[in-house]
Amino acid sequence: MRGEQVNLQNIIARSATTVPSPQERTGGIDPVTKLIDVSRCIGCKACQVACAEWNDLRDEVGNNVGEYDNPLDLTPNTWQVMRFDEYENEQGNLEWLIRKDNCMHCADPGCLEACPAPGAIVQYANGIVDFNSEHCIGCGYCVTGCPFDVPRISEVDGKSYKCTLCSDRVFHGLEPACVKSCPTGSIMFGTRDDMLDLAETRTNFLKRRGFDNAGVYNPEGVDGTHVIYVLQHADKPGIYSALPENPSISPMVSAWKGVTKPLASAAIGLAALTGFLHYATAGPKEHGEDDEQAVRDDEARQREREAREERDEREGRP
Amino acid sequence: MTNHWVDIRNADLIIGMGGNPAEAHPVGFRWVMEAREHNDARLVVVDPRFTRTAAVADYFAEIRTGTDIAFLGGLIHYLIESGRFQRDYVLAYTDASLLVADEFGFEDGLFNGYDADNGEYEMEGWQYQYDEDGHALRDETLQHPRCVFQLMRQHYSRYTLDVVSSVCGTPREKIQHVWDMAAETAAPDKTMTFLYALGWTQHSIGSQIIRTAAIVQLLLGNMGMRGGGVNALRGHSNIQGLTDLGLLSDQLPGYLTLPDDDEQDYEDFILERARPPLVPEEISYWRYYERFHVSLMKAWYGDAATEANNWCYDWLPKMGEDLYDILHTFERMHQGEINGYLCQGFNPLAAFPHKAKVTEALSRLKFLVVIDPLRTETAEFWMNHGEYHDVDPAAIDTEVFRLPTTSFAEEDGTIVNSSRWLQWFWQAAPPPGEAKPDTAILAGIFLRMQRLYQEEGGAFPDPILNLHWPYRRPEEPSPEELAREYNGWALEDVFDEDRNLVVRAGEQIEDFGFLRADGSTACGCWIFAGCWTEGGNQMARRDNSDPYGSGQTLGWAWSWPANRRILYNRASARPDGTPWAANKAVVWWDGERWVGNDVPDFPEDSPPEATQGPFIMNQTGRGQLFARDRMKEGPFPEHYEPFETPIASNPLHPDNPLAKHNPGARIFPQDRENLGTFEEFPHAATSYRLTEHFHYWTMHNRLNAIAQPEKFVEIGESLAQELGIAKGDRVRVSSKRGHIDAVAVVTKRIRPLQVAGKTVHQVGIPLHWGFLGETKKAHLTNTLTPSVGDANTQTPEYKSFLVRVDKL
Amino acid sequence: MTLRVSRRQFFKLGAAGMATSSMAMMGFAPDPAIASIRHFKLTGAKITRSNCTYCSVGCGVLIYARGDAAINNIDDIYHVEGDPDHPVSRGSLCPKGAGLLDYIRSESRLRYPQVREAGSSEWKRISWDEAFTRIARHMKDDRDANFITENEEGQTVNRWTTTGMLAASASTNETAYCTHRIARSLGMVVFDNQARV
Amino acid sequence: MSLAKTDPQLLRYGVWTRLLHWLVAISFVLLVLSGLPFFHPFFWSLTGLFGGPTMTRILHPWIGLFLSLLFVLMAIRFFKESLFKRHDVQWLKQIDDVLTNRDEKLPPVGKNNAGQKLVFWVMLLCIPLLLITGVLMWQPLVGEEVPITLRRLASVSHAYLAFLAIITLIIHIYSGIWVKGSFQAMVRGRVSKAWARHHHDLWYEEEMEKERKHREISRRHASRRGESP
Repeated sequence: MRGEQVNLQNIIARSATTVPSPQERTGGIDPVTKLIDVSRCIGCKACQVACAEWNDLRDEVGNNVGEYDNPLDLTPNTWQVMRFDEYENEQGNLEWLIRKDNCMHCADPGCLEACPAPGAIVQYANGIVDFNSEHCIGCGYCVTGCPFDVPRISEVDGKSYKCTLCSDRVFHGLEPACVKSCPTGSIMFGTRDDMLDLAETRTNFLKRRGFDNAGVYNPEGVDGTHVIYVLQHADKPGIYSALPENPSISPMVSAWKGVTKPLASAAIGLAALTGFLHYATAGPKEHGEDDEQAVRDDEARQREREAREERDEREGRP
Repeated sequence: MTNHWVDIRNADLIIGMGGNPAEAHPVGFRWVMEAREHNDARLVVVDPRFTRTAAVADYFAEIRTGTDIAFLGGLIHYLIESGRFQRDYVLAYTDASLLVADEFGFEDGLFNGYDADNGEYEMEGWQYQYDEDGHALRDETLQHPRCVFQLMRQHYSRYTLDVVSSVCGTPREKIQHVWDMAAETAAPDKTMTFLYALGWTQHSIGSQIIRTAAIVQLLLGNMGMRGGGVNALRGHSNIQGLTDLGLLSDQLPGYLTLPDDDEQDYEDFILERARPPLVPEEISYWRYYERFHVSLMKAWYGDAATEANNWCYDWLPKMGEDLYDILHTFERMHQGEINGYLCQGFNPLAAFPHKAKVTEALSRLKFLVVIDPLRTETAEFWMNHGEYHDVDPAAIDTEVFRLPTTSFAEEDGTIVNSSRWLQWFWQAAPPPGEAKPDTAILAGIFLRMQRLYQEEGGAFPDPILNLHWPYRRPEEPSPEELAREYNGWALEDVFDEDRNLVVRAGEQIEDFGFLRADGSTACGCWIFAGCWTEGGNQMARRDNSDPYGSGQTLGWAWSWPANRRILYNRASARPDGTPWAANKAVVWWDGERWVGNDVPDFPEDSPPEATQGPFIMNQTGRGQLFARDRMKEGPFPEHYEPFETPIASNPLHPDNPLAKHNPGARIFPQDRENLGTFEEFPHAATSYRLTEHFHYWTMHNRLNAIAQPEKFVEIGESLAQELGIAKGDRVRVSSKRGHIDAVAVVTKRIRPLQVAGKTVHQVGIPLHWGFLGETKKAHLTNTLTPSVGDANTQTPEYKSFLVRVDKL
Repeated sequence: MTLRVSRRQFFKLGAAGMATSSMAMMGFAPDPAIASIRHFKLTGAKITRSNCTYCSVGCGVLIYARGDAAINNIDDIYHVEGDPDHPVSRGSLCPKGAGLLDYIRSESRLRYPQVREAGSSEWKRISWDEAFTRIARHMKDDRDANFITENEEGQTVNRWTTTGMLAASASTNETAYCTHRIARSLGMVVFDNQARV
Repeated sequence: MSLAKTDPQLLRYGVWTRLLHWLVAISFVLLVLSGLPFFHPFFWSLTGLFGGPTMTRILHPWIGLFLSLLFVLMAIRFFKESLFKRHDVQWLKQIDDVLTNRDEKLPPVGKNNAGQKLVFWVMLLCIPLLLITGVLMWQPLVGEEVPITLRRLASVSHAYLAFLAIITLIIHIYSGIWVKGSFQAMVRGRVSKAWARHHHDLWYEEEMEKERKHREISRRHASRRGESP
């Protein structure tokens, strides 16, 4: 079966689409989730390389700026980066916190909400939020919509790119490339339920090893994400290269894309209609015969006065 | 590895020391993570830097580079004095109870018999006390002052917590904590494993560091156990295989060795190697040495090898030196004593110490042949690469041939991983352009030489003219043919002691037990015997089932020897044949024979009552706490300072300059002149690899170049502050031998150490990046490293040297 | 003239306007946006089981190539990933293994034999036959000139110490074994590999 | 009925004014048509008018830039006559009389009535802001460099401002259709005195006064030549 067909029946949300996508056939589909256990990450970047290899991405060869991070940030050709932090904990012990940063595949995706191009961003029944470059117009709204600053616009084709959670692999029964490559089992993949269970197990393990604040990062602000973290210090996500405390779609974006859209559009239509109805009831505004008359009278009076003055001059009257 | 990758998951304590497994072997490291998660194991890292391994470790202790013997010697001291060692194991399975010759002694950092003039030991006294049958005397109470145990106890009594702390620069409490964790594994149901790599081998005392670890493991009863062992993670994909096949100056396949000049007589040559047991009834498996040697000569010289000519004994070159190792070779090359050199998939200009010397040496060659899939710095050593490699081609008369060969993806064959697994792989595509497999290239050269000798004659042509060459396509021997050859086959019918026919003429042999010394068998590498039997290619087996849940997967590929996965596994059972602990059981005596979840490393039918020792390759049948005359710098490991040390003297022997550095190490005059002092080069430097790169290969790969694009050095925050260096600044790192420029990574992960009452800063220097490839051009790290090696292996001291750091 | 619009005319205008715009809507309407995942790139690939060539963990890898090894086709490797059957790696790979593709297809791969003549500053392409012949000649000349059959003490030593070799510890056992038997038959002792570096 | 007796003779908008107005008007309409699709998918198919979605995205900002430039000139031209006067306020108070055509009750009106002045001021407010917010979110030229919060602010304000401007536009256009003769005024430039007197009596008075003076002067010249019978 061709991917398109698989998809068409499994898209539960489409960007810039007012009517609901087919939802009925989601019964048998388990949402998927990628778990990233930061406590097991050695920052080897296997995931980063595997991602580029699978997705045929070759970024520029950059520079070293005095840290292990490279590439330094997400780009249209780098859909995930490892972010390294040297953190001294309360006991004064050094911890090397290494976080794999990529699209979180929000259950309530800000990019999708912001996108004006129908079908350029879709959310599959399994939870993957995918960019469909063919329909992307490169307006950059997805960037403003994303609470995690993930999408990147290409200077080459002006289109927006980000991690697809290897939707092509997942739809063919494989795990994402990054997950498969991970040497330490820091990245795991499976159904949402299984991953949430595993996350709990891993959290308990960390608590047994003295990380009392260990926990799962699965932010409610975006109805949870299909990429979740296990953090040693879930109480302060900020120390992991500024992982947002409690991310949600910016109120500004909601204000712009939420109710405003339909209401304003309606208002515009309404305005036109009102005008039409007003014309039909009150009728046009036009000057009448009286104005014409008045003007003629004015002119007549004027001519009279001028004639009189001429006469007076001729007769030399004072 | 004595054990194997998956077995690490059975460990209770993993010590990452002298290695950085997460960085260098991430996938093998998976089994450490599994041990932590499923076996509640702890991971301890002892390293100069807080490494990627440390990032996921349960405990980290910093240490000054090159002081591991002190750290582990102290552990030995602690285990013995606190009685926290596995006494039954030590008594039964080690040479602790054997008595040592009276001449043996140790004074002020030197063992007896040191000849200061030529820097060598006379090792005569380094022996046991023997009775008239040549058997060692024993004291089962371990109380005799001359027994190995007591001598060892005395030797390490100097390694107190304070001494160790001042030598290593590791805080006392951290040392004690690691020692305690290790001591816990003295329990029979607990095992600890050492994961090490070049961080132990690349020191002037490398071999002895590893010996120290082995002693610790014997004391704790962790050898031959599940989740135990001393595990060399090893470097290249087939470095294990090349070692097994003996591609080293003094070796022959299967750890057989070449004769030296004095071994003019074949019988003596064999007797010296076919070692008799030193303890009654022990197996001492090397006693069968001649079977392996003769079978090898039959494989190489076929019918030309006869009893009459001692199986072509004189066709083997004899060693005029201990080793013709690379340091020795490049010294001679530098002297102009070498005319030709072949580099097969090897990049000495980048990989050998003191690059300037290597460049000069190569420039004095008449011809250089580089066989490689990639461009290498070595092949272009004559080419001017600006500031990174500034030479004048016109002044270099070396004729350089560059021959393109296949990559792994374009050939069939096997490689041996560090678990000793021979794994067969298949060709996926043809090589690019005109590239040929190495076998075709070597055959191409050899067959032409052979023809020239046929036509013109020349110096000692016999071995060349008679080299057995039975391959279907002589110009390109196939991997299958070669593999069948090193497995071995019967030239004539082979019979056992009772005259039963066990192998028919022409059949592949099943294991080395069938080899004969009478010329009726041929075998290219006796330890590989069994890899390609009449049953076919065992190395291509892909049954990954693990019926015992022990992680042995006996049906996957083929492991030497005899498909055995854990060496010395007899030691996993008590002397009475029952496992030390159910959760650690590997093999056990079932009343008639040895059985278990691995191939027993022991005669299958030797009952416990026979009390044969588990270390069957040793003459004592026991683990050697006392190395006798096998180690150049002494039977017990002793700490000596690196040849470039940041402190003035060896804190253990401050008053004996002879005992400052390894007394057994060899160093050439010019190289000694090129050693720096801490006055001029104050910082201790260590070179290493990163996980994003593999040596000087992956800098040619776009994907890896992206992941780690530019050369950098790691500098601790306090040193950086001292030198006014900020993250991202360009710095110049200089040693007595040259300088490199790189970006500074300023980090909390390298802390200053208090060593012998002095603050020592360490500088980390990754070695990838050169002046070729996709990454940013850079100076080669080995511009800085000193040309001095380990006394036994001559492995260069890449891990400990002195540098100065300047901001650019 | 004056533009005068009566009520009726206005209705007409309105209607016309509506018509045009809605025509625009229908006429110019873009294709319905169909979401589609990327084509699954492994479809129809030739899969070969292999082992990573880098470190000594010996991870299993699967090499995906286009082409069926037909005589008229030169197969082209385009993807490498971990072999899930492998007991050690279980499908995972490190960043080096994950990037194997770019090693196989590296710009720096050598494609034909070359020689750099003494004092020259450039490579010259040569044939395999020329390469083999010249190298064999060099080696034989050096061996004949410097082979030591007896040392100073008159002991038989039969060694060749003026030409050396470094063997590749990333090459196969078969290559290594073949290399070893050749090197020793020549009497070479200056012979080493990465194991001691 | 016929208004033919008094033909247009008063010049209301000069040629440059008209040109400016229509250029601005056209670009404004194009902006609305190309902008609406990004505002609500309901208008998506309008992108077809501009050669597809991406082309629409590319064109929109350039048209906007074009409009802004012209609008500057236009604003200068209309500024003075758009200043509010007391009677304008009164006019606005009686907006219901305006809408129900009870013009006789309305206060006197100058050249522009309060409604027209409002349009001017609303546009003067909206267009510069639309320009700024538009530039802030301009992909790929500017976008990437602007901090994300600012871009979000820009996006939302751009939408609201556009809405305001569009509503104003609709009212403006409707008035043009509703008030007979004003459309012609912007097309031809001239209006009839009657129209002027009805919709802009103050302006009408001014114009008549000008005309009277003009004729008087010309007559004086004639008499000095002293023609006699």
